[in-house]
Amino acid sequence: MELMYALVIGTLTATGVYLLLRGRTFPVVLGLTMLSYGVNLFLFSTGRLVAGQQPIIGSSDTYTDPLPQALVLTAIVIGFAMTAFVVVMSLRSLADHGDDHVDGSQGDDSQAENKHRKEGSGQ
Amino acid sequence: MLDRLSFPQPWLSLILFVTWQFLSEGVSGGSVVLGLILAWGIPQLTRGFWPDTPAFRKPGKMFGYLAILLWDIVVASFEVAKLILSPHKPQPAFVRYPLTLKDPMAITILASTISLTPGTVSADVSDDQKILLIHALDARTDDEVINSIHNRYEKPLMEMFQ
Amino acid sequence: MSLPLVVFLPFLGALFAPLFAQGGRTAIAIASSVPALIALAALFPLWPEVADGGIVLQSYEWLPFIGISFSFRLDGLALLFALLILIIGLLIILYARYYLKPGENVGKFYGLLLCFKGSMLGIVLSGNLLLMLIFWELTSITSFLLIGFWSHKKDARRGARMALAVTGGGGLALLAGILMIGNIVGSFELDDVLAAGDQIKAHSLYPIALTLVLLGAFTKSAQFPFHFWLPHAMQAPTPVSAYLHSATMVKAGVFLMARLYPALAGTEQWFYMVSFTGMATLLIGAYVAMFKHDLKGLLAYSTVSHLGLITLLFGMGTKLAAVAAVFHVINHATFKASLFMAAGIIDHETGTRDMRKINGLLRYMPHTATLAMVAASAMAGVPLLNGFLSKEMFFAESLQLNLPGWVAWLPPVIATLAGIFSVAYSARFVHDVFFNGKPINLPIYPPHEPPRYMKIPVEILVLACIMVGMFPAFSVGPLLYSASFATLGGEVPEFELTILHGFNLPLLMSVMAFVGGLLMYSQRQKFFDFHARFKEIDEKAVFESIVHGLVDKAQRLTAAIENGSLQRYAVLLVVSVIAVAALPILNLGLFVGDNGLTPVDWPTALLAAVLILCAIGTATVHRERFTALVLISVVGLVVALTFARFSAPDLAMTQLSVEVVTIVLLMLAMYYMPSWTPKESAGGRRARDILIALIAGTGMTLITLAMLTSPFNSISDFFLENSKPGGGGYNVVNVILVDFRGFDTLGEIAVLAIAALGIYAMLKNTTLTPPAGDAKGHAWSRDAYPLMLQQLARPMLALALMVSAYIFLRGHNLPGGGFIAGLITAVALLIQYLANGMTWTQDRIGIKYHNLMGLGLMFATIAGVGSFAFGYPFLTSTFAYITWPVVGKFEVASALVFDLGVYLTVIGATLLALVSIGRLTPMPHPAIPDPRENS
Amino acid sequence: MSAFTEYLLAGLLLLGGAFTLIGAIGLAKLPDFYTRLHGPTKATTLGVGAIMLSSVVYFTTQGEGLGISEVLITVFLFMTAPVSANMLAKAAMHLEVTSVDNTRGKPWEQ
Amino acid sequence: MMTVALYATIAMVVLAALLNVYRLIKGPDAPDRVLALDTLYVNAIALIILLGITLGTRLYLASALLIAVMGFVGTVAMAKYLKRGSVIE
Amino acid sequence: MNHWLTAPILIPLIGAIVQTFMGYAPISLRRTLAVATTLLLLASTLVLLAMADDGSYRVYAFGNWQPPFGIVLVLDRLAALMLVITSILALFCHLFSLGGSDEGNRQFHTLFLFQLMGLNIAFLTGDLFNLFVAFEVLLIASYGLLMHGGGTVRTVPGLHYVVLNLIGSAVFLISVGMIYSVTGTLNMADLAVKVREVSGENLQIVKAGGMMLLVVFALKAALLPLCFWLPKAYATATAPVAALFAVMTKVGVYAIIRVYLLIFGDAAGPVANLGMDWVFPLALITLAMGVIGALGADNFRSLFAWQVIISVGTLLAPIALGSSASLSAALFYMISTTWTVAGLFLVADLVASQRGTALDRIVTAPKMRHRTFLSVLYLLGVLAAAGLPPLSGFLGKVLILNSVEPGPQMAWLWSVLLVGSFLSLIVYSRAGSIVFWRTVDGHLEKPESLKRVTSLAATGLIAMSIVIVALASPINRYTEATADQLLNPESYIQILDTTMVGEDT
Ligand code: NA
Ligand code: NA
Repeated sequence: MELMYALVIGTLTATGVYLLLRGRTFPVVLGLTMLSYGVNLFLFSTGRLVAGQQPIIGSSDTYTDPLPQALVLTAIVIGFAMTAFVVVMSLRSLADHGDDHVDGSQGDDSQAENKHRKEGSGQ
Repeated sequence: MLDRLSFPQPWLSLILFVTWQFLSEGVSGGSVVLGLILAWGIPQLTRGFWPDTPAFRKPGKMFGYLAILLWDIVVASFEVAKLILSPHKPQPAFVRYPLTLKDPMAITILASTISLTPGTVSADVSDDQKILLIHALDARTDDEVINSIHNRYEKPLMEMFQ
Repeated sequence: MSLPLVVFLPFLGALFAPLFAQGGRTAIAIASSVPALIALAALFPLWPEVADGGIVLQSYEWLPFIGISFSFRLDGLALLFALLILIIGLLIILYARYYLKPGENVGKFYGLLLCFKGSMLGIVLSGNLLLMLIFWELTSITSFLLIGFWSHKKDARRGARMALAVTGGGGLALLAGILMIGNIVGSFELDDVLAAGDQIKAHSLYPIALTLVLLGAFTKSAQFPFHFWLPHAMQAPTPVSAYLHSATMVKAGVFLMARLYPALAGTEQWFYMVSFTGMATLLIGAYVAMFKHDLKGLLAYSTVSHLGLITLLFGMGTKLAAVAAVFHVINHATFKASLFMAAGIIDHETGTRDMRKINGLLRYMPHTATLAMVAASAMAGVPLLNGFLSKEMFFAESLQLNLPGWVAWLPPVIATLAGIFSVAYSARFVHDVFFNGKPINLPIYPPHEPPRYMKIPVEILVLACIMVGMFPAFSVGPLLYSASFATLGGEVPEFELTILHGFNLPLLMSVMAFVGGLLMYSQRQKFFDFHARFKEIDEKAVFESIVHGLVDKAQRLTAAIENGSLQRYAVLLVVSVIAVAALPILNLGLFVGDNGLTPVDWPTALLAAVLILCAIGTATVHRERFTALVLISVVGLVVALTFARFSAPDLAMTQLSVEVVTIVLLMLAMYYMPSWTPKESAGGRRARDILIALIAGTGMTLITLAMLTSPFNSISDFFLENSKPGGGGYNVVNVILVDFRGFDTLGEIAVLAIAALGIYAMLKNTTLTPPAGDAKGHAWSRDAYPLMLQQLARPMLALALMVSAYIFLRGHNLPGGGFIAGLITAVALLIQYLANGMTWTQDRIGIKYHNLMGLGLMFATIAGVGSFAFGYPFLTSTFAYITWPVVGKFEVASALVFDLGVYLTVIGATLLALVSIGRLTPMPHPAIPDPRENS
Repeated sequence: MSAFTEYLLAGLLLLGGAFTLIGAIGLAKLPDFYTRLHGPTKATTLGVGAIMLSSVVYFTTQGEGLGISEVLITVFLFMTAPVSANMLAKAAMHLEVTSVDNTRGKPWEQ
Repeated sequence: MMTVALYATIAMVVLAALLNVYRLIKGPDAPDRVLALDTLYVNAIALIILLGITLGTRLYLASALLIAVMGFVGTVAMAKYLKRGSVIE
Repeated sequence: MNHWLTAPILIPLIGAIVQTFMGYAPISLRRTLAVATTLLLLASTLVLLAMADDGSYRVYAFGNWQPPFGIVLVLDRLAALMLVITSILALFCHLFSLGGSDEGNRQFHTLFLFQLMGLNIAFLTGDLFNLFVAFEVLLIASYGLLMHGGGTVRTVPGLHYVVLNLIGSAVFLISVGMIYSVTGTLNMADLAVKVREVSGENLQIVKAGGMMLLVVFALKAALLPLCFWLPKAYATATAPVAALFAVMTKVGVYAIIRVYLLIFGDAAGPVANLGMDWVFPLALITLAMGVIGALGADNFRSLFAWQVIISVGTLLAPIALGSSASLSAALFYMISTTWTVAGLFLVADLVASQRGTALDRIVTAPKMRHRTFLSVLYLLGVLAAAGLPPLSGFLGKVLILNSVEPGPQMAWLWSVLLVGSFLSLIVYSRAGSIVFWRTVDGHLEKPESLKRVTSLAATGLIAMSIVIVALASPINRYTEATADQLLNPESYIQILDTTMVGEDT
């Protein structure tokens, strides 16, 4: 079970990282989401894997570690807020540049550079 | 003012009260009190979202309707299962069902019923709410579908909602 | 107190003098003189103490932890320099009064001049090396500002920057050197350092420290190869040139050598570095001076040359040479300052400094001409003038050097050669300016004598040249003695200050220099032709092009590295993580801990396979955005099931509800985005990214495996034990969230609220035009509010509210809680938006989401602050069991108030964020009016 | 647990599982989107309904008292599934997702 | 017997989920995928109930209830996006 | 338990909640309340500074739960110092914003106060996961602030900043998970105890986790090669935001000091001084990169943004050396550089407001109306930034130079630092001479007079470099004591024995 679980986390990390490194905001958002799935599962599993030992007092004889669960819950909520924010940022970037490239224009670095330089000091 | 304290949608309140009892593990003094509070409070909070309360005349008939529906689900399920598992190629059809019902809620219940009974799915309601487009998985003729729906479901609904 | 007073008065003056600018140039000149006059008055009584080598030390603690103290120290050397600074400073103030034109910013000028004077006095009077360094750098900065005084002139700006770069940079080297010396000696107090000469010279860091200190000295004193800044500093107003760049600041370098002479001199390193630098500077300066057509240029290179001479003298290492060096400092300051002033007068009166235009001025300004000719003679080393005396001493010393073989000839030959040049350029200064026919195309014609008082400073200085030249022992003898005493740390050698030492070799050298110089000047055209063959280097242009080149390279390098590509930055980040974790993970390898592996059950395995498949699928088809979104939703769903599978019902619920809201969020966003990602990464980059991803994934796999199979103990037993008795709840996760670690949750809901506010603010004035149809070219449907959805939305709202109440209330004891309940409510309201549209729904929701969030945060905070009243810390929870008729026994927990805060914040934040996106389109796009809509 | 309950439970479970599976087979096997749309209604209606029922029976007989919140789950599914199907069908028709040739009365051909 | 039936049921539901994933990946059209996702959500309800029965606890029921109440919203949002573009207008 | 410890968190929190409700109140009222909040915060942090100066640790256990179980705030000298640095900075930035940069949207003050709350939590918390939460609070607020001000220039740098930090947050969580999975605890003091007992394969997990955490902090601190998000983000942010962000990198530095001295300090056995051999060279390279970036900068704001990076390198090099003297020196320098660079960002904005379309670009432009005033501010600011006498930066730099023992490290640190200063000198004199001296007579409409409040705020921050010199002795005494306290984690660990309210002692 542990190996399988580890593979799941590895896959989520790998796909998350790959997507993060793409050039458009949408796959980056997907990558962040994927990575946070992996992270949440990982953090969750630091309490080790057990079935049927939910930390509700009285529901079982032994209980799994409740702390990682609480941490993951916090992490999920924060992750949600962050995802929402980054999605909106990509919309804003889309609105500002008419393109959803992470660098603001069609990935033409030099052009982007020039544009920044010109606008950099403008408001 | 008194209006503010009443139950604006008694049926909704009743449903909510019953739902609460379902959710609570067993009926108790506490669950009744809380159920009452919620059954009163939630319709108050959400009344703005019901611009036109459905014209619900004979709610008693709903129980019979549900019984028919459950039975039909079971029966039809087996028929459809057979259809899926058999190599026989089905004869799908889009059927235009002329609606007699006027109340939007009634139409929705009818459309849902049609979707829940295996073999038919409500695909669309026309803009003027006169035609219900149904997709049937295996239908020889349109009339067969139209008649069975009309007699089995729309009639009871008309009684309830007229 | 008197010494600090001497130093700080000018600074005080700098603050107040500009206030007199309104009163005209005379007023401010008088005001600016006050500090110097007070300072002279303050120093006068101290003379007896230092005359015979005594030291006046006035020390105040300042920053002992750095080693800096307000330590001021007066000895002969310091006094000599202080007098030069103060007296010449006074003359400059008077001179500048007439030099500056009425419209100029005299307040700034005198203010800066006084700042400079204070800094310079600080250098010479500091009894602490670090304190001296502070003043040292201050002179660089004030000099920068003074050179750039006429900031509209390009050359002035460039000259200023170059001077700052060289002298400020040298100052940094000096700082390093001083810190090393301080490190060696254990103190920065001058007394300690001077006493520790042997210790310093024996230390292994001595060569480095010496080099660094000398770098400071050489740059400041314009020694070769750092001499180039000085001529360009002549862009400053002439009073500044006269004061800073001939009489005082450039002497700071030689002062430093004199100051640290006992501590650093007397070694071979010192000898070679100092004397050879001095020799080179002496020669080069004298040579170049000859060819300058600019009056101030000639004087500047002459200054360079004389500074080289002084340096060479210090480098020789003999005591008499050091005395001669000190002597020449005085002499050079007097004649060169007067020459600069004369040059300034000529510039002032003719409008040019070009010697090719300026001719025969004797006729027009005989008084000035006389003064200048005397001063120039002093510069040339004509007997009976001060320059002659120190030069004689120099020649004598150049013969005394104990050098092997032919090298022994080098100093006297170079000395004589430099003497020849020196006579030649002095002759040029006299002849080319005051004789040599008639002026050519002077901007101001005819030139006149300057105002009476403008000449007074020159007269005084020229008088000094003569006095010293004729009555050396009487005029400067005592001062020179005490200064030499201080320089040498006692043991002043016998020296005789007479007009003539008799006929000896030095005199012969002088004669040779004189004859040779005049001969050379008479044959000047040949030399000019010869010199003209070499292309003249404009150091300023070189400096500018170096700086420009640096800037340009830096820009290119920066643009190449910081190229604005998120992909690069992300790769750097991910690779950094991999790099630092690689070694431990490699050590770990495929490690399985003591707990071993538990058996796999195949339903779980199949679901894991689904997850892996869909995750890889998402990465594979990500360019097809909608499909990727559906696939990743499956991943999210399986993650939720995983939580359920491994005993985390709360997490499963949280994950599920967040998942749904996220899908809505992404669908909202997708509307505006292209539905297709263009293929743009080159194959190589994709391969690289896949490799990075695989490494990262493998690393996580190995860590997870090792971690999951290893036994461990955590603090969680405490939570399990105390959840009910201490927190009043059976659901330990919830109790952790609202109680044990409630503060985390407070932060978490703050994050939600802030995110929503940020989103709202970010989209407030943004509009996005959505595409007219989907990627395949279908125009959007006109059916905005589907009937069935609309009808379902109504009961669902009531029912979902009920469910959320249920989830909320049970949360403390069973899976659930404020967060999940909040999301259910938010989703129920979202359904209304989906079914009925923005305006319709907004009209029916009575409360602004901002306020809802605020309310939520308020509840959570109040729940926390409430415990203050009972003397308990923030967020201390309490609960009680109450029994009511009918209702029976139920629990009231303060944590519920906190959870209510969570609930409200979640609703407010989620809806504010999502609705803000929904609002992005300026107008609702062509939707048919809804016939069913009757409200 | 009495034998009857056990048989009942087993029967309900297997029924639910079977119909869930059949629905999925339908989804996988049926020829076009509109026919496939029928598959999930099997999973939702009879399949999940039967499983819910088994859960009710199971926990009731386990002596945990009458727990009937599963019924609510079914009710919610019954309320929402038709709307999902309706929305999807509308989307498919709008996108002109094709149906098998022998379909009668294709709305986009009229 | 009950256990066997339970595991058989789990097997069937998981198999059903796999078939749904097959449809989800295969498509061919977006509505197919969404339909498959929607069905997966319903399967998840079944799985959670079955997990509860296996573990003998009702603690997971609320998760199933949650899917029943909220799960369709994702489907609706996706469907509305496909058809109308604007999900909230 | 001393409720004062919560003041730096609760004051901005309550202030922010009030602002949330007041979205539509008149701006003058919102400003008054917001600045009053910041003032109150400043007062509270000064109280805490006075308390912390006795050298003891003050613990505040949320919910009255004994550490390591509950979350604790721990006030020590370092925390108090960071709080004061931040609140003074915040006050001036906040004042500056009243000049009009808070307009545009109604969320500015709310976000600003939340930002302060996040920062203060980060400085006070004694819990590793709570530190994560604090980071998230301050980051999300900073995202919002970064985007404040409209226009399109900020979007892309903002997006980069957000995405990189999200990756950073993910890595943070993984690291915390790894460390928890071995030690089973989150309280930093408890971690310090538990980490010493780790052995075997677990050691590798802790090492990997610790190193990954270092990367996260290095990202926040903008250490090379993780610093490239910073220049454009800071250079495009609204002035008070950019100025406030001067402390954002210091949070990363703070976290490194806190975590790596306490948990992975000298006493941590096999994981002692984890990662510090990476930090030292990277810090020097960062410094060099900062100088190169500054050389290439073509406007004031990006110049000062690179100065932020220079500061980071200058700070982290001595911290990596880890001696008491070098830590103290770094802290001293931190105080100076944070305020100075922030002040320079404000000056840049004032300059930009006076030069028409040239803004703060390093090009010739019409003469400014308040050229003398601004050039004096600039001069003082860059002197302090470049570490030239007689301002605070010089003292900091001398302390740093003096703190390193002779050896190769000294050679490296001295050369990089001094050559860096030399190049800074060239950069700043060039930029200043072009902007302030090289003017043309353009037909620019008479530029508006500077607002009093913005001038005051900028002057205030720049003047802090003089105040620091004036107070150098007490400040140094404090930083020395702080360094000693930091190097003695054993006393920090004692916080685990704190008695709770209502408990018998
Ligand atoms: Na049907
Ligand atoms: Na001439």
